[in-house]
Amino acid sequence: MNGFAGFVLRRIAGAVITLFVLSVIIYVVFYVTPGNVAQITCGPRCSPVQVHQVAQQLQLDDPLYVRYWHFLQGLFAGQDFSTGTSVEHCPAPCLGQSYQTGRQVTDIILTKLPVSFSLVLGAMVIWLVLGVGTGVLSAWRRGRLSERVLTAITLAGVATPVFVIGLVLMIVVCGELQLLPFPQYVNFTDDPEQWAWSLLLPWLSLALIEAANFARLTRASMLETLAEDHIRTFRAYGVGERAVIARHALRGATASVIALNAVTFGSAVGGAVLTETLFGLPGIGQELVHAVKVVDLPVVVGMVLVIGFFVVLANAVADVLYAVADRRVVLA
Amino acid sequence: MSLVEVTDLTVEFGALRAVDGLSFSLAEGAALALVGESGSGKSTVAGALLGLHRGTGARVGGSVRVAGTDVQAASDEELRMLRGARAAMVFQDPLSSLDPYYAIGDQIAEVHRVHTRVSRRAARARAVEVLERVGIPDAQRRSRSRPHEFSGGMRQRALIAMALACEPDLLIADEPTTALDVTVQAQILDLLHALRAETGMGLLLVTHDVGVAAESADDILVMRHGRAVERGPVGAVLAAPAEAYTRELLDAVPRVGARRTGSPATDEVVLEATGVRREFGRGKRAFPAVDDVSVTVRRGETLGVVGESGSGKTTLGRMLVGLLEPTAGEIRYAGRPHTGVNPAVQMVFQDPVSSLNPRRSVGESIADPLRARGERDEERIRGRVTELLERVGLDRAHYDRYPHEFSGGQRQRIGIARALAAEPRAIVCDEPVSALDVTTQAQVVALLGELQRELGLALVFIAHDLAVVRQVSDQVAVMRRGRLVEYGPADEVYDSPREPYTRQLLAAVPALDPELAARRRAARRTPVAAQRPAPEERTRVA
Amino acid sequence: MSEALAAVETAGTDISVPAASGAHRFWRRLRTQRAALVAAAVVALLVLAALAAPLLTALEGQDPTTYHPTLIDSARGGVPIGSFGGASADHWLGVEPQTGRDMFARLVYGARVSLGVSLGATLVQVVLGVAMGVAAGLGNRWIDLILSRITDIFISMPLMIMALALLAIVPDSFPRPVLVALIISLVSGWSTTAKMVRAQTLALRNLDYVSASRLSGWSTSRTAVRELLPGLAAPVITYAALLIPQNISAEAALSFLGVGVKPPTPSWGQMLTSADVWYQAAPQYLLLPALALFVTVFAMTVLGDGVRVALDPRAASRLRIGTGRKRESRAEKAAQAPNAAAAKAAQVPDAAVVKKEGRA
Amino acid sequence: MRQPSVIARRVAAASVSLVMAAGAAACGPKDNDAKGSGGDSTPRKGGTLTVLNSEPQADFDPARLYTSGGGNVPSLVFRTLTTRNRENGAAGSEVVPDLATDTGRPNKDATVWTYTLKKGLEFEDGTPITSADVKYGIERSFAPELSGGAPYLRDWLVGAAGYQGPYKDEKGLSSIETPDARTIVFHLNKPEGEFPYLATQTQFTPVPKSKDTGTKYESHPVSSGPYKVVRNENDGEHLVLERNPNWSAATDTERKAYPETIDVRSGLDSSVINQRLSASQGADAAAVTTDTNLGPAELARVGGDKALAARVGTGHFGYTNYIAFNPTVKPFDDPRVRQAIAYAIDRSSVVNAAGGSALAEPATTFLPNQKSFGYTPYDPFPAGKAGDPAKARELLKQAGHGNGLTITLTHSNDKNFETSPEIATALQDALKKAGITVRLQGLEDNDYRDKTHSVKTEPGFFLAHWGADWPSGGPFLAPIFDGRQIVKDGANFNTGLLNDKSVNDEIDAINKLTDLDAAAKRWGALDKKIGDKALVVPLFHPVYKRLYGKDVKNIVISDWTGVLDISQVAVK
Repeated sequence: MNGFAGFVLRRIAGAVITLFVLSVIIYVVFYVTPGNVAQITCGPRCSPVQVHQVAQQLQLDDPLYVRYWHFLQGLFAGQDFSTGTSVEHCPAPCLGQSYQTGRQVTDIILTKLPVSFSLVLGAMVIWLVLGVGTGVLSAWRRGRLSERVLTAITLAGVATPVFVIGLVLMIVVCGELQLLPFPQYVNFTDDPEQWAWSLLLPWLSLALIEAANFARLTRASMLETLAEDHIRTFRAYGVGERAVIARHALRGATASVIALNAVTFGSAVGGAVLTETLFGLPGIGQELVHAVKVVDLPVVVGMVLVIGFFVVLANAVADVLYAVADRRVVLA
Repeated sequence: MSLVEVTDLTVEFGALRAVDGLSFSLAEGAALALVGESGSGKSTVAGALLGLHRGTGARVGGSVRVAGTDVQAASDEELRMLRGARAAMVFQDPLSSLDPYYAIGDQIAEVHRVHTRVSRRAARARAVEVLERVGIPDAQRRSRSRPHEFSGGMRQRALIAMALACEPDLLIADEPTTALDVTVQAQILDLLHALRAETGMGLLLVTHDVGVAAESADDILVMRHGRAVERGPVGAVLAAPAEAYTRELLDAVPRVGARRTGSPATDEVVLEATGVRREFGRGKRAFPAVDDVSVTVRRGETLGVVGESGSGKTTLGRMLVGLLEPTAGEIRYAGRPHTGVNPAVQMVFQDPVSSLNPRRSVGESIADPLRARGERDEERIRGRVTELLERVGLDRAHYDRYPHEFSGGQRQRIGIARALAAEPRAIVCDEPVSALDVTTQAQVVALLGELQRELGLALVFIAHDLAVVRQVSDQVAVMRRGRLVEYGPADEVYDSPREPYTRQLLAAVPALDPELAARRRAARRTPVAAQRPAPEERTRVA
Repeated sequence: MSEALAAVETAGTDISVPAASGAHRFWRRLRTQRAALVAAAVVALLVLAALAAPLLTALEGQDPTTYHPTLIDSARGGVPIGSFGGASADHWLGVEPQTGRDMFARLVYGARVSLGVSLGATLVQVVLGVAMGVAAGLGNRWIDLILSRITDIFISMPLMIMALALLAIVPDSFPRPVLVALIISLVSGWSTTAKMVRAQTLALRNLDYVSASRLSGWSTSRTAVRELLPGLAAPVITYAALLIPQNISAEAALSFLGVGVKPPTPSWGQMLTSADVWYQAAPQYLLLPALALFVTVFAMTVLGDGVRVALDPRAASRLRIGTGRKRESRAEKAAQAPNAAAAKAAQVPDAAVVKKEGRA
Repeated sequence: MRQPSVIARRVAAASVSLVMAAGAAACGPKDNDAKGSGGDSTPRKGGTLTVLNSEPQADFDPARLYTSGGGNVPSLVFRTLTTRNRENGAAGSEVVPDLATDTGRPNKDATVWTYTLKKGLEFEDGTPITSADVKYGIERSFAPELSGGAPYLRDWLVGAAGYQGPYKDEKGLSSIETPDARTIVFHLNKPEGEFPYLATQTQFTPVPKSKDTGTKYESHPVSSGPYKVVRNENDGEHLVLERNPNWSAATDTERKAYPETIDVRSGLDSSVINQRLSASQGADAAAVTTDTNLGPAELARVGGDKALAARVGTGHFGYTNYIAFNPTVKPFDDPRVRQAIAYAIDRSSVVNAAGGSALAEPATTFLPNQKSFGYTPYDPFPAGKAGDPAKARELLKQAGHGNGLTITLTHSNDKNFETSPEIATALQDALKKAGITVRLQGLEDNDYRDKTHSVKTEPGFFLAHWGADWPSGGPFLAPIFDGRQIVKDGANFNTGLLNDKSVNDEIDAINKLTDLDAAAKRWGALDKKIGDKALVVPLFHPVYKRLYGKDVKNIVISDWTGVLDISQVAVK
């Protein structure tokens, strides 16, 4: 499996470079964004003296490259922070300390990631079932009414922004019909059942906007496969239409569905900002948007790197899965 | 009663009438060959026998009875029972005809279980059994491989195995060997023959190749434009064709015996390859497609390059025209080493479809070399192009037409015209006729010959069809696995081949005379296990 | 975007049997699909409405910015007075809560921004994507490597964040809609397009007619322009048709984060953003833009599919039985294609896939 | 004032929220609708009160908090020397003793203030609270690590300007004396009659030096109030407070502390909060919010629903939204131009943009319309409800802009409604009638703050707002109009760059007064005097309308903070 090992190595190397460049870009971009960090941290009524003290304490007066160097040091060697009363060590990989709250970025990320994962994992199940299901049906009942309706529904998902879907869902399901309590995030570790209930609506809303892509992809690849010669072979050998669809046509679609799924997952972990915001899920996306607004550079860089990591990872995984699902393909 | 009873069959796709009032019958255990050029509707007939046109919008008229089932009247259920169980079909392209995602054994087992109520395990066992029967070595293990891990020949065997799975009374083979090399083709044809002898099933063979028909059928039915032209016992029809068209067809078939006449060969060397080697892939995965090959082409001379798929003949051709750089060795043009493309050395491609840009008028395509040379005067360009069009036997009015409006043969002529536009001294023809019907083949070959005489072109003629090569070549190079097996004057190579491989190749060429074919077959009969696929024969996956 | 998906991106157009030649063929194929034609008509109407916004509003006698305090109930949060959001002869679709601005006027002017932004963004994405993709596909290993790396970097950038940051940096004088379009297209979409084009290029460049053009003495760049680009048209157009809806919703999402186009310029995304809370009090305020958005996306998608089918010869010849004598050579082409993506390009069908930050 | 700091630190990521100060507390409804639903049934101890907020309690360190009167949730855990009077309406804007026995004993020129702690005060761990703890609490608020509080201590205490807190400077502030464990004395560098108000802020919370963990302290601050922190999940997103056994009601007459547990959920979307409160199912029946107003959309619904309307608490917080001019920028150097704009303003459409007459009251005075601020009604440039374009044109003609005028209005793109694009477009529309073309310059929030708060970059014409640090004219007028508070190299709030001796002197004079009622009257007069200069044009005072759950009883909304006071609420 030398080819595979080589592929993994190349991908890792690529990912490292990508993330490195990404961090530089973010540093530069946020270096030039307006917003006096020290003033924001200190509060608008802070006197110049005070602001200066804060700036020193956060090492904001250092030139850009020095600050970036500190960032790299923290990443590979760890860093020490003063709480005022004591000094505490932040072991490598240390992404630094939030300007706003003084918390360690790694801690923040670790508290936020489970939430984002809970959201995306659950949504994934739904969008797969909904999307692939729709895709199969519409490929099978091509041109019939049932297909049009299904397609319309999934498209409605794409067309309607999640903050609309989500809010309306909540108002109707929780407010007017009172079928569910309003979602209120609960840690899985605290109460798995409540966790699931609390995430049901977020899952639905997120899944609804993704499902259409899967439906489209499934349908397209199935139609493509149905046009292939080997389908003709099995028809010519008296294999029933159901079996042809289920065994052969659908099988042909799996490779690309898997690939799409990996990528969707990767980008949703950090990308479900609106969903998280609307449902008050303390996830990566929401925190990141907040951090950007208050120019909390360490948090932004840390989170962007984590998100970037997941995207890159997802894409690599997509390739592997793709190759596994479709043996004709060799990774290169 | 007979196995197949077709009366007054007509099949229409929209306006096109593919089959027009065709009637024939096939007795139990008999073998009938449907022969015809592309568009004669022969494959459509094959499909009709299994009712494959249902739900495709094709209109089917007349009646078709197969193994007692009235295909027209049968319910979907009855049809399914017929398909595979009593009449099985073997398709042309074994790669695309098998599901790439499942192990071959499983695919056969699946089909088997559709028709017989047996356990998964039993079906799997049956699959291995039939695979063994069709001569897949180590069937138990190989049954777990997927199609792309099989060579072309093995795949075709697998398809036949699938057909055998339910012991059908009728085997319908649609161009079963068209995609295969001659040697493999011979093996497959032998296999079909053996199976018939053994199981006594009927065979309906659909092919464009009269030779193939001669090899493996008792009766022959020549088709044209969806109608039957002539029918009768193979021997009789081939020996003394009653119809003009049949005769035409037969004359067009190139004979390995036919030597080349009146070559304008000189000894001025135009194109020369010395010890060229070309590798694909890097590091561990690198393999040589061409290895240490040296050839020379003189003015007015034709070098024929023969070899089976994967022998590296195309790679050699592309190096000669400079589309590929040799990894080692050098290409010399008129004595001077040349790298990169050179208008004086042109190429005619195999696939008439992909060799012309579908979005540009053929005139424009032909004008390319002129414009590239810096010609700006539209008048002269148009003049020259129409001149060329007419030269290759097309109409000056074709200038503004698009490729899809032309037949395969015409497109190949356009390709030639484009090559000529560059006023080349050498043209490399990569399988120029292998995608064409025999009659068209003959015309194109003739055209190339004329042009060569006129312009004293040096030609390199790459093909897998030995007969065609002999027809046109002065020198012949036989290639195998990237290396030159035998290289010399055509007559020597063909009449007294030194290398066993060359002999094997020649022996595999289908003969038009059934008796000869039978004798050859006897001679060829070697233990099935020996027919292992050559490694490079497996389709590579980048 | 993964190599795998790059392949997934590629439209169903079968590369070794090149697609439609000439507009007339394309139209003939398109005409056979009623759904696609209806969709095309709808899109045309929308674009017309957007272009003719001033005329239409003049016809109604309103404009999108004038306040009508008298038409709303200030004591009740500024909900429009009267049923159907205060729809009347003067205000065909009623007025906006809190301001009393004319809904119809805002809707048609909003179409300008939403369509403009999404079409503009799509244009940039396609141009950029094709340029990068072709370059990577034709260039040597190093060019390919570097360009692919750049593409990856853009792919792993979260759209929202870059949008927030960039909008703060870029001077206020810079026209907002253009900026929004640029951000959407730069941070998402083009990179996936590039991957797709690269895969297609790798597959296309092996075609004989490309070789032929090189043999006739044309330079690589000239060959790329004359022989490759037309071949890319099919997949690219198809993909573009899929990008447009994605871009529309991206614009909406940006508005939601307060970084969309600036008031008083209306855009559907902006209307939706401020409307979602009004779902109960003034439904039409939410439903009108939502409906507009849905119709647009729906039409665009259906049209996109239609275009794909019209450009895809195989789609036309689905399920027909043919001798397909040329398949072997095709299979080999796919096999010899330099990498997995290209190999798959020959097999894998299309799908709408762009990054999701824009919409989730 | 607290407002911007809070928003700057905690911009609700992407909600259309009408979020006001996270720390803000309640204020007495003019109409005493406080006994809305359960107000009249007698409150009992026990139960769990749920608080649904959009802004997480990110800062829970008394040093970092910027609150008015000690905040709402914080004041459940932090007791201060003095505190706000927990009563409905105007009575609620008085200062009352908390830890201290009285509101402070000044010397005659009000530069020295002395406090005595009550007996029997204990921290949650049972250790007694001493004056040293209060001193330490104040000192650590000077540490750069813990910045964020109000500027007054630094400005008023002797020798505090450059002080960097106890971490860097062991010996502490000499201007704070603790002669014994119960007495604490403050030495100010100028007379400050309103010191008792300042003593309500959380910086005056006792912090035991032994328990101080610097920046980590906020995760579990040591309670001196009726509740202690038992849970603080990711940075104030989820707080759980339980009864503090060592708090004795005997020493605390202000906080009722009926519920056993208080569960604070934050980071919620404002529209979701209001949906939950109106549905009021399950735990939400005993829920309130301390930071989320009813939006106009919800208001439209509530208006049609009697039962719902009965569960709305209305409050007024001392707060003014206004137009600010920079007279050094042309054409705003010409008072006639400023006056013309003042006349052209259409306050009704601005009010609508701010949520309608129920959520905003048109303002003509800079001071909030409450007695405690010394509110004296005046309207120097009567524009009526919808503006007086004619008068405006006339003034413009005099100023030489007869044939129209084009100006740029700077505002924040942020969606909190006070400086939002919505208000700006409303103004744009109104000024059109007076022949003034307004170009909108929307800036990202940080950019907007930097520009408007810096003397160098301050635009000529922009939207601004100001909130009360305590219900009095002092903190409302001085930072904006006191010439000596113009900050050249930092955050400046005197946007009109007014440096008028008579104004400055009057401010000093009032600050000497320790009779707050007398002071209030003179603040009102001063406000009117400044108003005539048309350096600012008041637009509106916001009104807080907030839903609470079915089972919530004993609603107290003081004029000090404008929202219901958690310390008074009962759920049984």
